[in-house]
Parts: sequence; C-alpha cells; structure tokens
Amino acid sequence: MNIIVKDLYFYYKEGEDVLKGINLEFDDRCTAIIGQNGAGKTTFVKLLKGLLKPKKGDIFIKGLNTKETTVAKLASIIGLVFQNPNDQIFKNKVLDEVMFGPLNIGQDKNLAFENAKKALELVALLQKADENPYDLTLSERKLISIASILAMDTDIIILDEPTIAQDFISREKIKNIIKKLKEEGKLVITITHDMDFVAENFERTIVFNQGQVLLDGPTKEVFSKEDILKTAHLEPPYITQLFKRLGFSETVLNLEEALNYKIL
Amino acid sequence: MSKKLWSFKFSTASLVLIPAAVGINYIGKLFAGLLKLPLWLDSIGTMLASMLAGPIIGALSGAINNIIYGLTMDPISFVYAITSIAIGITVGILMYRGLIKNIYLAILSGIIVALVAAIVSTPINIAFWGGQTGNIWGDALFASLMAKKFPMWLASFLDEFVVDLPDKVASLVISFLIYKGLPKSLINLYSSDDEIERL
Amino acid sequence: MAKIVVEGLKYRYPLSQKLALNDISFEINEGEFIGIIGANGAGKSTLCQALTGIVPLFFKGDYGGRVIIDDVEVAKSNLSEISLKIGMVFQNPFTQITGSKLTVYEEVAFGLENMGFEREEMKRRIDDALMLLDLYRHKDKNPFDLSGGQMQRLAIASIIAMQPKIIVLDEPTSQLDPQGSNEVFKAVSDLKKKGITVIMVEHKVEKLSEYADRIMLLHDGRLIDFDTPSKIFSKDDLKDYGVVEPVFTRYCKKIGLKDERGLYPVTLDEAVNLVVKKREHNS
Amino acid sequence: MRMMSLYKDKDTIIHKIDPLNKILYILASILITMLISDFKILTLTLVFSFLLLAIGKVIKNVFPIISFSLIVLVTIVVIQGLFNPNNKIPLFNIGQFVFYKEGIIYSFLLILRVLNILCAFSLLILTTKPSDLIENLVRRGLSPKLGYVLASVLQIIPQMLSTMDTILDAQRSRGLETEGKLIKRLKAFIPLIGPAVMNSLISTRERAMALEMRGFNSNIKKTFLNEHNETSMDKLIRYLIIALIIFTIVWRLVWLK
Repeated sequence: MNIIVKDLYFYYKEGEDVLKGINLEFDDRCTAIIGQNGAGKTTFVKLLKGLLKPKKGDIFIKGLNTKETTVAKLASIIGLVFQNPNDQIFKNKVLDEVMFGPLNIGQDKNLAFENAKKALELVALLQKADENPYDLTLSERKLISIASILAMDTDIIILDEPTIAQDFISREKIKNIIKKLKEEGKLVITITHDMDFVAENFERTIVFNQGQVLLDGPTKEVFSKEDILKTAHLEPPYITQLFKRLGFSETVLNLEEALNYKIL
Repeated sequence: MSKKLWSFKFSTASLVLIPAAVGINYIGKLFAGLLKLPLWLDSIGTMLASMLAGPIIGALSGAINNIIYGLTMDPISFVYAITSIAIGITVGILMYRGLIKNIYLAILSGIIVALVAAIVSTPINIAFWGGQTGNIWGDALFASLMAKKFPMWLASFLDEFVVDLPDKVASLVISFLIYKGLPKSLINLYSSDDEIERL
Repeated sequence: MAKIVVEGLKYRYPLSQKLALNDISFEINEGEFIGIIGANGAGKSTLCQALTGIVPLFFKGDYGGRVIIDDVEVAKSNLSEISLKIGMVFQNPFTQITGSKLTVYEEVAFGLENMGFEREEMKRRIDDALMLLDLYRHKDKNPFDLSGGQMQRLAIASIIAMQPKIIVLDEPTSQLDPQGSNEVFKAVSDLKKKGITVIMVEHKVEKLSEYADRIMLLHDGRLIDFDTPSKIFSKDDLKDYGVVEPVFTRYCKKIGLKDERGLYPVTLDEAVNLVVKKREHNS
Repeated sequence: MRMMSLYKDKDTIIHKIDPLNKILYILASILITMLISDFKILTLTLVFSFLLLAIGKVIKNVFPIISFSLIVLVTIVVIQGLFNPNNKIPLFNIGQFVFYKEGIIYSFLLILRVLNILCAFSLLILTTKPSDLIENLVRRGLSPKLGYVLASVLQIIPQMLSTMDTILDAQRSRGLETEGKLIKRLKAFIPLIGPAVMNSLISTRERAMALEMRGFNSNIKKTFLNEHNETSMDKLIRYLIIALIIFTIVWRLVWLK
C-alpha cells in the first residue's frame, strides 16, 4: 500500500474540525479527489505531504508515519504541485527553477540536470528552458511547476487543480503526463473541480464533503450516484448527463465509452 | 535608461507599486524573523520600488511604509520616515546613474545607503533616545564609546552605522538579485514615457 | 447606439517582436453576447484590452487601425471617459478589489466617486448594480470576506455601476470553482437581458455555447472566424487552432449526427432535441 | 486579520472629534515637548493626554504601544546616568558603576518627551478609524491617489501575508530547509521572498488596469459617498489647539531672550 490513512482528524482552530475521521488506503490506481470548496481536500493533501500533522489518527506514506518524519525526508517520496505556480517560482531561468527541488533533496548536479530535462520534455517546454518563467504565460508557468515536482522523481505525485485556467492544449498535455506517470508505476492523486477531466483520466474517485469521505470507488460507480453527488453540489460530466437525458440507465463516463452505444 | 529622474507624473502602475513595496518590506521582515536571521531585511520593497520606478516613488514607498507602521504598531516609526525616504532616494539615484550593475557595485551601494541612513537617523536618535538606537549591539558600542568620552553625535552615528551596515548591504544585494531576475515586460511597465508608435 | 467597429487593428506590445493582434476587423451590434475563444497566446486578452482602450493607452507599444465605440475612437480618448461606455472585468477577483474600501457598498462607489457623481445618483446606481448582481444582502460585508464567485460578481457590479453599454470579461471564471462559475454565468446572462452588450473570453465552451449569440475564433493574433456557435464549432479544423468543441458537438461529430442545415448541436438541449427528432424520424 | 489597525471601536466623545484636530494635537504635543524642558509642564501635558485617553476608554491599549519603546527607555537611564558628558554630581552607585545626577535628569526628560509623543499619537491611532482619517485628509486636499495608496496598504498587506504560508509550504515541499546554520537560513531567504515579490508585482499590473477602468485617472473633481459635517465644536477645538501652538512658540522665543 502506498498510503494508509487511519482515523484522521484535523482542525486549524480547536472545536472546528476540518477533517473528521478519514480512513483511506491508496494503491497504485490514479485517484481523483473531488468536492466543494471547504470540503477539506487541500488540507488533506497537505497532511499527506507532512506539511500539517494529524491532530488525531495516523498517516503512513510508504510505511513512514508522517508524524515522525520531517517534511524534508518526505519530499523525496511524495511530491505536491500547488495550485498557483506564482507561489513557488523564483528563479530567472526555467531550467534552474526545475532543478531547485532535485538539488534540495540531494540529487547531484548531473542527475538533477538530467531529471529536469526529462521533466521539461514531458511538459513540452524544453525549448523554453533558458527563458525567464515570468516572461511565459500563466498556463506555461503551471506546467513548469508540475515539471519542478516531476524532476524530483517521487513515487507519489499530488496535483492540486492542474486544469484550472488551462486551455485545451495544456489540458491534453496534463492528460498525457498523468498517463505517462501511471505507466511508470507511480501513484497520481489529483484534486480537481473538473468532472470531465476526472471521467477521462481517473480510475478511482473519492468525494469529500464537510470533512468526511462521502463516496469512494471506481469513477464510474461514483458518478452513477447522482443523488448523493447532488448533496455535495457536484454535477456529473457532460456526456454522462447527455446519456441520462437520452434515457440510458448505464453511466457513460466519457467519449470513448459513449461510442460503444447506439443512440439512434 | 532615458527616464526622467525626478518625474512627478505618476502612472497608475507606479502608484500601485507603493502598497506592494510596503507589503514586501513587511513580508521581508517576517521571513527574516521566521528564519531567525540577525537582520531586519525590511527595506527590500522600498529599494525595489526605487529601482523600478525611480527615487520619488521609492521615497514615497519609504515614507508610507513608516506612516503605516506608525498607525498600526509603533508611533515612533513616523519620525523615522525621513530615514526611509533617504533610503528610497539614494537607491533611486544610484540605480538611475547606472551604479548598481553587478553584485560588487550592489555591495558598495549598500554601504553608501547604510551611510546615508545613519547620517539621517543620528539627529533623530539624539533627540529621542539620547543617541541610542535600541539595538543591543549598537547600543553596547554606544555605551563604550560614551565611556571613552567620544562626542555623543559620533558615538550615536557609529551605533546606527554598525547596525545598518550589514542589513542595508544584504537588503540591497537581495533587491538587486530579485531585480535582475524580473521579466523585462514588468520592468517596462513602470517607465511611463513610452510613445505609441503607429503601425 | 452602442456599436463596436474594429478596423484593421494591429498591435505589438513594447519589447515584443511579434504582433499580438494582426489586422483584425469586425463589428458588434448593441445587445449581442459575444464569446471569444482561442489557444493561450492567440490574442484574446490583448483584443479585450484593445476594445477597452487599455491598449494602447495603458500598455503603449506599436498600434495600428481603429477601435470605434459610439463614434468615439478609443485610442484618442482617455480611460476614464471610456469606462463610462465600456467596462472590463479581469481574471483574478482579488486584484480587482481596490483594497481601499471596507464594505461591498463602498467598493462599488469607488468608480462613481472618481467620476464625480452626485451622492443620490451614486446611491441609486449602487443599489441597482448590487441588486442585479444579487449582492445586495452582502452590502455591509468586507469585500475580502466574500467567496471567489461573489468577489467576481462584485467586480462586475463595480463596473456595471458606471453604467457602460458594453462589458468585456476576460476569463472571469477561470479561477473559480464550478459553483462560482455558475454564479458568474448567470450574472452575465442577466446583464444581457438588461440590454448590455457582453463580450466574454472563456475556455468553458459548453457554457459559452449556451449563452453566446456569436463566437469569435482567434489564432496567432488573427481573426479566423466570427459566427454563430453552431457554425464555429461545426468547423472541422478546430484542433489546428488549439481549441476544442463542446463535448456534445465532439460526440455528434464522431457519430456523424448533424441537423438538416449540416450543423452539429453545441448544447445539451440541442443534442437531446436532435436525437429525439432523429429517433422519431427513424421510427 | 482583515485590516491592519489599532483602532478600538467605542462610542465616546473622543472618537467623534475630527481626525484633523487629533493630528493638530500631536503637532502641539511634539512642539511642546521639543521646545520646553520643564518637568512640571511636561508632566502636566502627559497627565492631560492620559485624561483624554481615559475619556476615550482606551487607556489600557496605550501600554502595548509604550512597551515597544520600553527597553530603550530603560537603557537610556543606565547609559545617560553612567556616561552623559555633563555628568558631575554622583547620585548613587551599583557596584563599581557610579550614576550621576545630570545624566539621570536628562534621561527622565527624554522619557517624558517620548511618553508625551506616544500618548498624543495613541489618541489618534486608538480612537480614529484609519479609513476615516484618510478620507478626512482627502476632503481637505490630500491627493485622492495618495489617499488610495494609504488606504489600500492597510488591506493589501494582510492579503499578501496570507500568501506567505503557501509560499513556505510550496518551497518546503520542494525540500527547502529553513533551519540549521546561518548560511543555510540566509540562503533560504530568496526562495521565500522571491515568489512573494513576483506575486505582488504581477498583481499590481492587473490592479492598475482595474483601477483605470474605474476612473482612477479621471480629471473630474471627486465626490464622496459618505456625508461629512464639521461641527462648531470641532472648529472651536481646532482654534484652541492652534492658539496653544502659537502661544508655545512665542513663549519659547520670549523665554529664550
């Protein structure tokens, strides 16, 4: 098991629990975490990353209890891409920015350079390696922040809202990155509001609601529970909605699946 | 750079730079505290504002910085607005004379800024605190110089200068490094006298 | 009459080598809802800025052609005056809050104070704007205490209070969650009902197709096409421009389902209706 | 923290006084303490300030403000008592250190001055809403643009502070260490301050555009949403303070001769 979460409780202010008794295990399946703002998703991944420590319960990352492990140690096992790239980018060259993490966790210069190049290639920004990140668009900076975590070559990668403010091309890029990471046997966890993105890319979906796990299971199963989703103010993907409207009882997740049905 | 050094015509971009500069000063101070650094690093925003938009905006950033501190924490900051203004003006002039070009010149400029800051602060220190600065190391030096019968103004100046020197040099070097890393489009935003070319 | 006429618009940002806008011409009629789509870097934001005069009055650079609103050429006017004719809303709700006002009500007043409106007129306009954007019950809150969607609606209200006939929105929902985006879309459609011309850059094409009368497709600073959503999304070379059609259109394209005009459906309702019609026809 | 301010919201007569009068009171206070070195007068003015603070129900809020200067004030007594150049008459000694009368008197004068000024400032800061103060000054001719800058700083700084934690988290996630040897901690400063600077500079660009779209650069005379009426009481107070300032200056000039 990659991650084991046992009876996890967390609050910022005593008496106002943000997470209330979470029990989860993560294997190798690509997992999406969805839920309204304030449901506790970001707090949860910060706990996985060791940036916050459980008030009650335990989290084991590859067998290490986050309570007893430093953030620096965890940094080489689990990577987290923050939502806003402007909160982390500070170097004036893209390549240096991507090499920052790898060098911090003890990769030597050559290895860090190779990993950074590989990561930039994966986000298709290698040709901009020498540019100033802040001369690029926000969308490109977002890809750089993803690359800067990929270069650290961690076994677990968490993405917080990767598709926000992204156009079609960048979305496709992120889709390919997730696929590639999956092939390499890495665990990818993503927080997102983008239901179509979830339906296209993730095997497992966890729905958070008011600090608890409302639904957890194969993505298809989760999106078939329309009524429960509604209580969390979530709408199923567009294509799912279309097939519901057309009278199909099965949950159709994405375009690929849709083509297996005859609608006329 | 062909910009007029003392232009009083403020662009909106330069004006909104001021709150950002004050905020950067504040955050610099907090991060320095968080990292337990023996420096204040609370004038980086003012210095950057001077580098980007000239001595007047730099001076205004410095003045408003202290006014805000005065209003929200320690009223004595009001009087030291003069020091902050001097820092803003000095960095602005050094920058636009092209004197902050590399790291060595940045260090040298930091020494000049520390010198100016100490000269401006000394009379205030004498009027309010009998010459002290409130910094333990500086005041220890002040006490020992006073014990050796140094004139008060000289002891007070040295008290301020030894405290300012490392801080201002570090601040200016950091500001310079950040400035050098800024994208050109951002730097260009604050130089307001571009003309519109017809295509 | 609030008609926009753009003729041969060209623009290059300072220090840039490349034209951000390259020979763009079009007209927009009063009361239309226009969507703008295109890949990142296609020139969408720059076009918005050119319509509102930010280009070339705020960003200087090289400029050619004309943007005319109500017979006034924006490049020869000034931004304060333009703001009474055409308003602009940006991506990030945070940066549009002035930061100098303590309540939602006062925040909306900011622009009106600057333009020297009388107190009574000001209050009337603020009340109207807050009602229209469904923010009246939050009027005494601190702007920074609002949710993202509410904050973005406050930004729109602050612009609407200036009573421009045209409002330009540059990706106003890109940083919001689905609930916030829905709020903003609803608000914007209310503006259109009030007769305000709406011009909106948006990546969420499913939503955009529901509301837009016409959609403008930009690529590399050029205007590729400007037509109804059905016509734009029925094009078969959209991928070349880095944009994608609504998922309903994509599906119908795959199975070859089009209407009698040879166009594909672009919204959920259109798709459902078309299928129902075809089913009836087949049986 | 929504907004930086020491303002205490209470309903007292002091809170209602025109902010300009409170500023004039500070000026008078500085002038008196700088021009006059008389213990009795300085004590009297200090007591008067405390009285006003008491009426404004903010007296206990003054002490945190004074505590900022407390250590310096204590060391002043020590250093001046020991080393003041005018020291002649020994007063007492602690171990081998001899404290002199002249230095001690001088240090008490300094302390009285500082306390006077701090209390006068506190009267303004504790009983005036910063936004009211700024709007008042703009009505009286302060540039509305500078008024905007001042007002916005108070709210924008707390906004910027909220990004600090995220930056810290983001960089620690990439293995940045913030503890250890001085050189290591010094090196960690740039990855932390860098994004904060970029974030705020980038938002200035959009904020400037947004302001311009709301008539920020208009040449039309600005109007105000909130009404403002100066009472005759406010006028009376103002004339009294101005009279006091003039009297002090004249008295000092005469007394010098």
